[in-house]
Amino acid sequence: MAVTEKDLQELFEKMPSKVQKNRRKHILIKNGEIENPEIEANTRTIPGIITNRGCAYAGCKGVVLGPIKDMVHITHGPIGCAYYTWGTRRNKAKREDNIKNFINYSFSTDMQESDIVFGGEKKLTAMIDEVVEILQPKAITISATCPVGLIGDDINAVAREAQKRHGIQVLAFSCEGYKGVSQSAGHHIANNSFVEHVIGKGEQEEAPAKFSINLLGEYNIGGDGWEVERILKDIGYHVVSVMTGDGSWEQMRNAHVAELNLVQCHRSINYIAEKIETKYGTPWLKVNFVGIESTIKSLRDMALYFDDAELTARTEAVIAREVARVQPIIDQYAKLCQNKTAFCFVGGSRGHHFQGLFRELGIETILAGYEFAHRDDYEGRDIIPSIKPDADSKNIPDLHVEADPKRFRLKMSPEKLAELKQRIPLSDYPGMNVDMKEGHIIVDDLNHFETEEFIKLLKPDIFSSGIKDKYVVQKMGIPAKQLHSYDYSGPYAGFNGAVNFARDVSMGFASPTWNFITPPWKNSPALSGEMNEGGDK
Amino acid sequence: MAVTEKDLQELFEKMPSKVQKNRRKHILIKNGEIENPEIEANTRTIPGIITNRGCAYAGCKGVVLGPIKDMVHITHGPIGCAYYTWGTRRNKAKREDNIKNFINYSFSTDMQESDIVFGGEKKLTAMIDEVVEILQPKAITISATCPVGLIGDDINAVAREAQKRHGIQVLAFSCEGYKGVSQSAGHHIANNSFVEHVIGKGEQEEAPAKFSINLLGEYNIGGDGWEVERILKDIGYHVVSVMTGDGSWEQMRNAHVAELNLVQCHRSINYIAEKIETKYGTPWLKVNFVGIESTIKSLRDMALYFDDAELTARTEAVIAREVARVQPIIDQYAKLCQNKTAFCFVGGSRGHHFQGLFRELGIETILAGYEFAHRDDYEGRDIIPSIKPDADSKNIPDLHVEADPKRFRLKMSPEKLAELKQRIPLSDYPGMNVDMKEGHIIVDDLNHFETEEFIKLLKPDIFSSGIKDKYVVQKMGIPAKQLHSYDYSGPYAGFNGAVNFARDVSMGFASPTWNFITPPWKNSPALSGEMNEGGDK
Amino acid sequence: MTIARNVNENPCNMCMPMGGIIPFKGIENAMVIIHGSQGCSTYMRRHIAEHFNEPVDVGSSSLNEKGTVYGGEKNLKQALDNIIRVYQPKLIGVLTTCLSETIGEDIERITAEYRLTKDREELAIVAVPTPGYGGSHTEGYLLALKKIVMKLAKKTARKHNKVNVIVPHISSADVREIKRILQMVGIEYTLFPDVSDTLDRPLAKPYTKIPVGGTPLAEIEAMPGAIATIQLGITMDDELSPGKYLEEEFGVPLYNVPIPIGLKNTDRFMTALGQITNQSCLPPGIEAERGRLLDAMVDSHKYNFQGRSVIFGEPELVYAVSKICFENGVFPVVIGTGSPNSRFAELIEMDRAEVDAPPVIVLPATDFVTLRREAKNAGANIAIGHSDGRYIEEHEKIPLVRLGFPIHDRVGGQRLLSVGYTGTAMFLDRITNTLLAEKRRSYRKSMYENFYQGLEQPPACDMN
Amino acid sequence: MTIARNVNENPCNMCMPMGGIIPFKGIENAMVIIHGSQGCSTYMRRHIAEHFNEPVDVGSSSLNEKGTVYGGEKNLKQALDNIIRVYQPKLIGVLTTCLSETIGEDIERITAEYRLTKDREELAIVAVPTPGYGGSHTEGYLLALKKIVMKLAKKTARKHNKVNVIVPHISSADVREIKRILQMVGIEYTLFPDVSDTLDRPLAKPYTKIPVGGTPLAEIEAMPGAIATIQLGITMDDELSPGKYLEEEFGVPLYNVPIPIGLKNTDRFMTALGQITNQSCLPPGIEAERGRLLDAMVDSHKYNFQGRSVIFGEPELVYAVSKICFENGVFPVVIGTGSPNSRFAELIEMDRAEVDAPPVIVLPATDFVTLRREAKNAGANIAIGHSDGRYIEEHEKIPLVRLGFPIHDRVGGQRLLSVGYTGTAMFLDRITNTLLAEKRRSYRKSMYENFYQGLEQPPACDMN
Repeated sequence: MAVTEKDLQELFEKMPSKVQKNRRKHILIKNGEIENPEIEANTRTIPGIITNRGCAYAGCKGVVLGPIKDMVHITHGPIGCAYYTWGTRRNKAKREDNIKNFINYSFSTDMQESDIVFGGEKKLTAMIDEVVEILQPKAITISATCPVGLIGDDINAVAREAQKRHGIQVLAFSCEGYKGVSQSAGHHIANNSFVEHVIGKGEQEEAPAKFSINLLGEYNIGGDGWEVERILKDIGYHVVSVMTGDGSWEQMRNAHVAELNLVQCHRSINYIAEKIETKYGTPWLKVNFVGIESTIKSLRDMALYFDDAELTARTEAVIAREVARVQPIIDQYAKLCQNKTAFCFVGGSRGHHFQGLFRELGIETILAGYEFAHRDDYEGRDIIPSIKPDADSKNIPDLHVEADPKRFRLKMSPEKLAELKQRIPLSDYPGMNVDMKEGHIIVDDLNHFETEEFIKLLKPDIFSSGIKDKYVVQKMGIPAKQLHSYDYSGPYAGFNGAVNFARDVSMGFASPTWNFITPPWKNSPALSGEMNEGGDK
Repeated sequence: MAVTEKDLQELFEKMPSKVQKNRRKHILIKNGEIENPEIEANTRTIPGIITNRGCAYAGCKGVVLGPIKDMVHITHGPIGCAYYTWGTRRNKAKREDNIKNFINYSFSTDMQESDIVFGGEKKLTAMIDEVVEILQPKAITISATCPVGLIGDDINAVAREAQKRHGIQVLAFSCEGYKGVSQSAGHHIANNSFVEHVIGKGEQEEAPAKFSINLLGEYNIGGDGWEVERILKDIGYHVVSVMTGDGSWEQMRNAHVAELNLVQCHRSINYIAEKIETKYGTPWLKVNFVGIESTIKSLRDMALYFDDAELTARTEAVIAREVARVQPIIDQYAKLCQNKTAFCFVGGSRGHHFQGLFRELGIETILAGYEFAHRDDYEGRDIIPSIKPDADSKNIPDLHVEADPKRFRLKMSPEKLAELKQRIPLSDYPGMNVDMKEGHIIVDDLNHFETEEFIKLLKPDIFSSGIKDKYVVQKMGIPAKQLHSYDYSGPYAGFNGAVNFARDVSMGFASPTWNFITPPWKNSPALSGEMNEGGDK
Repeated sequence: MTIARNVNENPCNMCMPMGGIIPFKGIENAMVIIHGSQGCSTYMRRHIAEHFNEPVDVGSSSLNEKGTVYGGEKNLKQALDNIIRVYQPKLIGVLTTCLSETIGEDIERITAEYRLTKDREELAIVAVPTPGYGGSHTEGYLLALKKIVMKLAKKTARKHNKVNVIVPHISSADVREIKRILQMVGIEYTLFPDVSDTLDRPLAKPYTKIPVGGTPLAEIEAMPGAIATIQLGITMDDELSPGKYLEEEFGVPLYNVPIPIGLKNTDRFMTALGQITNQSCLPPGIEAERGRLLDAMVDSHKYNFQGRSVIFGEPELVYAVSKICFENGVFPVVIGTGSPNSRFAELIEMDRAEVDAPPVIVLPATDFVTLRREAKNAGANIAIGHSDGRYIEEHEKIPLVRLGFPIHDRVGGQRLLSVGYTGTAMFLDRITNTLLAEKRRSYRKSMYENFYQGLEQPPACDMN
Repeated sequence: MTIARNVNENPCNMCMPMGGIIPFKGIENAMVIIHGSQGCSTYMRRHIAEHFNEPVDVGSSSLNEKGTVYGGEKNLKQALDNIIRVYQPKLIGVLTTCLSETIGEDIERITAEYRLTKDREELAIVAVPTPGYGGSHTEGYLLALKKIVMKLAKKTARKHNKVNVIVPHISSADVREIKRILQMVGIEYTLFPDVSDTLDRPLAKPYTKIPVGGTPLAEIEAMPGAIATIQLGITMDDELSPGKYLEEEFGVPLYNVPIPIGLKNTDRFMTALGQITNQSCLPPGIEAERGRLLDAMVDSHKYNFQGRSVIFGEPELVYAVSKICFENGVFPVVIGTGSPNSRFAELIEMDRAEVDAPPVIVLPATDFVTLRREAKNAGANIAIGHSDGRYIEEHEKIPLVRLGFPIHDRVGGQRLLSVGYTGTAMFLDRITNTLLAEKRRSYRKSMYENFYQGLEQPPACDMN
C-alpha cells in the first residue's frame, strides 16, 4: 500500500496553495535512489494548521528543567503555563537520601492584570524568598512565559539578586513561549544555561568509579530511565548523572567527571553533549535503549568504547540472560502483531527510536516523523554545516565554550577515537532517514489534516503519537498508542520495557472492540446470524 | 401524649379477635397504682403477625456461640442457616497471641436433598475431620437446624465420636429452629452446655490476679465490650473471661476462678450466672454499662462488692476523669435532643439498658419492650417462682447442678453477702417495669402492625429497634436507630460509647432530610417563598 | 474445570426460600408467607432489608415443636388470616422451608382448601416448594417466577401487543433501565417481576403497608396473549423457565437472551426487540448510547487489559459479567457461583475460546474459601461480585467491584445501574477506575522496585 | 474566612482561554482559534482531551517573535483561512492569550475586518478577550458564553415557546440529564452550550471533523424570543452573566438557580421550571425520583454525618456540592476554588448557618498547597473535587471523590452523572461509599486502638 507522488499531490490539493507550497517540503517518500533526501524542518508552523507542537517554555521548563527533582522550578507568568507543566510528562522521580524531591510541586507567580501593567519582578522576588524560606532548595530555576519578555521584567537581574541574597543558585531562563518555532528553542535555552552554570561546577575532579557515564536526553517517562539504569548498573557502569529524568542538580554539577556521555534523545540534549565534549573532552555516544536489538547494539557500542575485557564479557552475559528471559514473552505477544503497519510520529527522537521495537514485533512503520526536530535529526549531523540559520533560529544565542583549562581531559588518544568513530556513532547521529524503507513516508511536523488524510490513504493498524491526535485516530477506528506518556503504562525502554510495549501494543489488536462499531441492526445478515448463533429462538 | 386504655382498645379492634385476646396480655400501660404489673412473655408468636423474633438456632449459634472466636462453629443443615449467621451480629474480635480467630468463617454441612433422605451424619463427620485437619481448632461446636432433629441425625453421637477421634472438645447443640418460641430457647441450650462442658474445665485453681471478674452477656457489638474492658482494666480489674463477645473457649474454661460475675444481658446468660454461683460460689452482679449514670452505678456497685479502699478510690478517680472528658461533648449533642421521645424495642436487655442513656440526652422513652424476654426481665427475678412452665419452655431441659466438691469457694461470708444484696443487685435483676414512667407503654414481642399503630398514636421522635422495622419507621418519616447492629456504628457502651451514641442520635435530629418530604410544588405558599428567598428573579 | 465440594466454608449463596421472596415483592399488591420456623422469615427479611434498605414484610407461619408433630396446617391458615386482615393483598405467595418440607406439608392442598373454605377465591395464592436444601436462592427465585406464571396465566384467544419481559434477579435501577429502553424502542411490555418501585421505594407520604408498584396481576394473567417473551436468562434449566412454560403451554415465542450487560449481550437484547417488533433499525438515541459505550470501551481497554478478574454471584449475572470482561480484556481467571447450575460453565468456555483468552477456572456450587484460594493462585487483581466477597478484598488485597446481591457493606445496591449500553458503560467505568486506583496507588513503588532495583520477575505479570 | 495568597503552589485552576474553549465545543459546527503562541493551544488541547478522552481540535495563530513586534493580525487571518478551509465551520471563536493581549491585539476589529474583506458574512466570528492573567478558566468559560450570546442573539418581535437553559461547566452526562428532565416536564428549550454529544461522542462511522451536536446557531440567535432564561449559576458576577444580558437587552425573565445537585438545589430548579410553565404540579416520575433521592439521603445520613469534607473546583460546582454536603451531614470544613470569585463564600455561609454546621474555611483564589494544609488541620476525612486534588489523597490519605474538571487519573469524567434527583443520589452514593470503604478498611483497627487499648482521644473525632 505504497503512497505515490500522485497520492501526495491529491492530498496537497485539498490545502490552500500557500499551505501546499510550504508543506510539500516537509513530506518525503523514501526513495532508494536518493539515500538521504533533504527535508525542511525546524521552521514555522502555519497558523491554523493544527499542529502538535508546543512552545519554547514547554521545551525549556516542561521538558528539560521539569524532571530535575531537587530544584524548585518557578514559572514566572500567569497561572496556565505552570499548571500545564505540572506532572503531565510522567517523568517519575524517586526519593533519595539527601536529595530533596519537589517533583509533585508546581510553582507560579500567578501574574494578574496589575502585574502586567506594573511589572512582576517584585512578585517574583517575593516568591523566591518564600520558596527559600519554606522549602530550602539548593537551587532554583525561573522560567519566563510570554508576557514576561513583553513587559520587560528582568528575570536575570531578579535571579542574580536572589542568588546573592540567599547564597543558592538561581537560574533564569528567557524561554518565552513565542521564541523559536517549537519546543526546540526551549531545549536549546535550557542546554545553554546548564552548560554555562551547572555542569562542571561540582567539587569532584575524578570519576568516583570505573566506567562512569552520564545518561543524556533520558526523561524517565513511565520509568524508562530506571530500566536503563538497572541494566547499566548490572553490567558495571557507574551513572554519574541523568539529564534530566529523575535527575538532580547535585549530580549534574559533577557531570564533567564521566568518561562517556550517552545521548538518548539527540534533539533535546545534543547541545550539552557537544559542549561537554569541547569543554571537558568527554565524547558522546548516540544510544537507543528502545527495542531489544537497539539496546543490545547500544550496550555493545559502549563496551567497544571502554574496551575492557571484563566489561565486555559482563555485557554479553547480561544481554544473554535478559534476552533469554524476555524474548519468549515477547514472542507470545508478537504473534498478534505480525504483518501490521504503524504510523510513528513523536517528538524529537522516539519517532525514530520506536521503529526497531515495532519491527521486532512484526510491525512495519510506514510513516514516521518528528514534531520539533531539525534537519540533522532526519538527515544526520553531517548536514549541520549546510543548514542555513533563519530569523527564528538566530534568536536563540549559540553558546561559545572552550576547553576548561583545569578540567579538560582527553579520554583516549585522538587516533583511537578516530578509529572508534568508524565503528560506533561516537559524537554522531546519522538521523532517521537512513533507517526508513523504500516507499515509506517521512513527515515533519505532521498536522491534523494530514494525519487524517494519511490514515485514509494508508490505513495503518496502529498509530503512535500523543494524546492530542490519539482520539481522532481512535474515532477513525484505529488503535492508538501514546508514545509521549505511554497511556499511563511503561516503561518501554530496555528489556523489560520491550515486554511492556509488546503487551500494550498487542492488546490493541486483541481487543475485540474494533469489530463492534457497526450495530448489528445496521447489518441485516449479521443480525440474523447473531440470533441463530446466540438466541434460544 | 399519653396513651389511654381507650386508644389501646381502638388499636386492638383492628386485629382479628383471637389476636386481640392474645396481644392484650403482652401490652401494658404503666400505671402508678400497680407498681409491677404482670405481663405475658415468652409465649408463642401468632402466625402471620409479623414479628422480629428469630429461632432457637439464632439464639444458640447466632448469639451465644458465634462470638467465641477460637472455636469452629459448624452449622449442620442446609446452607441458609449458616449463611444468615455469618458476621451479621457485628461482634468484633481481635487477634491475640496463641488464640486462634475463626470469626470471619462460616461453616456449613450444606445439606442437600439426598442428605435429608439418607441422613447427614456422615457429611457432618467428614466436615469435622476436614476442619480439624485444616484449621486445627481446640474445640468445635455443632449446631442443629430444623431438619436435623426431624430426620433423626444424632449429632451428639457424631460429636462424641469426633471428640474421641481427634482429642479435642466437640460440643453438639440441639437448637433446631422450631424449638421454643424465640431465640431465648437457644440461649438456654447454649448456656446449659457451657456450664456442663466448658466452664470449670480449665487448669486454674485460683484467680491469677486480684479483683478477677467474668463479663457475662456482653457480645462486643461494635466494640462495646472493648470499651467496657478498657474501663475495668483502668480501674484495676482482671477480666478472666467474656461471655461471649470477643470471648474464647480457652478463657471460659477458667471462668470458675473469678470472684464475681458481671451480667450485662440478663436474658441470654442468666442461666450460666446462676449455675456458676451454685457450682463455684461466685455471686453475680447485674450491671449496665450503657449510659453514663448506669456505668457509674455499675462501677460503684462493683467497688462495694470488692470493698477495697484503693479500688474504690481508683474507681472514683476514673469516673471523675472520664466524666470530665466526655460530658462536655455529650452536652453539645444533647442540645439537639432535648424534649424528644423515643421508642426502644430491642432483644432481651437493651430495650431497658438504653433508656437511661436516652434520658441523659433529654429523650424520654415512651414505649419499650423486649423481643424475646421472659416475665422476669419485665417484672424482676422475684416472680420467677410464680412463672408457670408451658409446653414450649418445658422442651428446654433445665440443667441441674450442685456445688463442685473441689472448686466451690465462698467469696464472702453469707452474712456479708446478704447485707450487700440490700444495697446492690447481687444475683438479682429487678426488671424493666420498675424503671418505666407513668403512662408509658411496655410491649412484649412488638409486631409490625403494632409498630405502625403506636407510631401513629404517639409520634415518637426516634425509634430504636433493628433493621427489619427500621425502614418502615423511616418511610413513615421518623429517624430510626438500630440498637442491634448500631447501624455499623458503635461502641455505645461505657463513656466513649455514650459520646458515640449522643453523636449518632443527635445527627438523626440534625439532618434536615426529614423536613423535605413534601416537594415544594405540592405546597404553593412554600413554593413562592422558596423562589423569593433563593432565586434571582 | 470444576472442583467438587463436600462442605461449605463461607457460603457464596443463600437458601431457596430467600430467593423465592424477591419475585413476590415485584408483583402489585402481593404478600408472602414463609411456612416454617419464624427464624427463617426473620433472617431473610433482615438480609433482604440490609441490601435494599427497604421494608421487607414477610409473614411466617411460626411453626414450633408442636407443628413438627401435628403438621403446620393450622398455623399456615392462621398466618393467611392475619396477613389478609392487615395487608389486604391480592396475591399471597406461600414458600416452604426445610422444616415444612421435611415434615411433608402439602401447601398446594392447604392453600387451595383455604381459598375454598374461607370463600377467598378472588385472592390468588401461589404455593412454591422451596426447601432450603433444594437449591440456592437463584433456583428459589426462578421457581417462584414460574409458579406465579403457572398459577395466574390464563389461556386466551385474544392476542395483545405486549411483549413479556421476564427478568432475573437484577437491581431495581436495572429494571427501570430496561423499562426505559423498551419505551425508547416503542414496545409495549409486561415486565415481570418489577421491583423497580417496590424495592427502591421513594420516601413519600402517605406510607402504605404494601408499596405501590410491581407487575399488575392482570398483566401476568394476560401473558399468554403476548406476541413474544423475552427472557433475560440463558443459563437456567428449562424446568425452571417461565418463558419455556409460556411457550410450551400457550405457544408464546420465546427469546432467551443474556442480561444486557456488555456490548454484545445488549446487542442481543436489542436485536431481539428489533426482531419481535419487525424494526430493521432501532432509534438513533439507542445507537448513540451504543456508540458511547463503544467509545468508553476503546478508551478503557488499555487499562482493563491488565485486569485479571474473579467473578462470583448468581449464574446469570456472573455469565453477563464474564462476557463484558472478555470483551474488554479484564480476562476472568476464576468464575464461581454458589448455585448448582453448571450450564453457565459451557457458555463461558465458548466466550473464552472466541477471544482466545487464557484458561479460566469455573466453579459451580462453590464457596468463598475456595474462591479466595483459587483467586489468589490465579493471580486475580480485581474481584467482581456481591459483598460477601469482601474477605477476598480484605485478605488478598484484591479490590472488589460490588455488583449483585447482597450488597450490605455499601449503600445503593438497588440503585446500581449496569444494564443496557449506558448501564454497561457505568459498570465498566467502575471496573476500570478500580483498576486505575489500584495502579495509581502502587505505580511508583512497584515501578521502582521492579525496574530500578532490578528484581528479577518479568514485568508482564505486574499491575503497572 | 479567607486566606490571602501571594503566589501559587500547585494550582487549583487553569487559565482563562482554556475555559473559553469549552463553550465553543458545545455549539453546532463551531471551531475555535487561540490567538497566541502555539504552545497555548497545544497545552489546552492536551488537557481537555485528557479529561474527555475526545478529540479537541483547536487552532492557533502560532504567534512568534515577529508577531510580538509587528502584531499578529496576519497570522490570525491566515489561521482563519486555514481553519475555514479544512473545517468549514459556521462559527469560529477567537480567544486571546497573555501574548496577544499584552501586545494589544484588537481581535474585535481584526475579525470584523476579516469577515468583510473575505466576504464571509455568513460566518459568525466571536472574539473573546481571555488573557491568561485575566481570571481563571471559570471566568473564561462564562465570558465566552456571554460573548457568543452578545454576538448572535437577535432582537425579535416573535416570541417562541422555548426556555433558554444556560449551563455552567458541567459534565456531558449532566447536560444530557438536564435535557431528560426538561423533556419529562414537557418544556421546549434551548440548552446552551450543549456538550452532551460533542464532548462525549459516540464511536460511529463515518468520522466527521466537527462532531455532530451542540446548540444550533439559530437557537442561540432566537434566545431573545424565549419565555424565560434559567441560568444554572448563582455565584457569577453580573457582568459575566449571559442570562443577565438577555434580561437587560431583550427583557427575557431570568431565573438564576444553582446547579441542581442536592435536594434543595434540584427543588429550586424544578420550582423554576414549574413557575415558568405555570405548572402547579410536576410529573409523578419526577416526584418518584425525588422521593428516591430522599430515601437514599435518609439511609445514608448515618454514615455521612461522620464525613468532614474538603471541597474544591469551580465556584458554581463547589457551591452545589457544599449544599448537598450540608444537607446530608458531610459537613464541609474547607471549601476552595482557584477562581477569584468570592460571591460563593457568602452563599456558603448562609447555608452553613441554616443547618448550624460547624465553621468552614472558605478559600477563593486558593491553591492546593493551601488546601492540603487547611484540610489536614481541619481534620477532613473526605475530599470532593477534580483530579488535581489527588495529592491530598496521596499524602494526607484523605480519599478523593472525583467530580468536576479535570479528571485525568480516572476514566469517564464526561460520563459522571450528578445533577437532578437521580444524579444527586448517584453522587451521594459515591460519597457515602467512599466513607464506608474507608471506615470498613480501618474499623477494627481503629476501634481496637481507641477503645480497647485505651488511648485518650475522644472518639467523637474518629471515623469509626
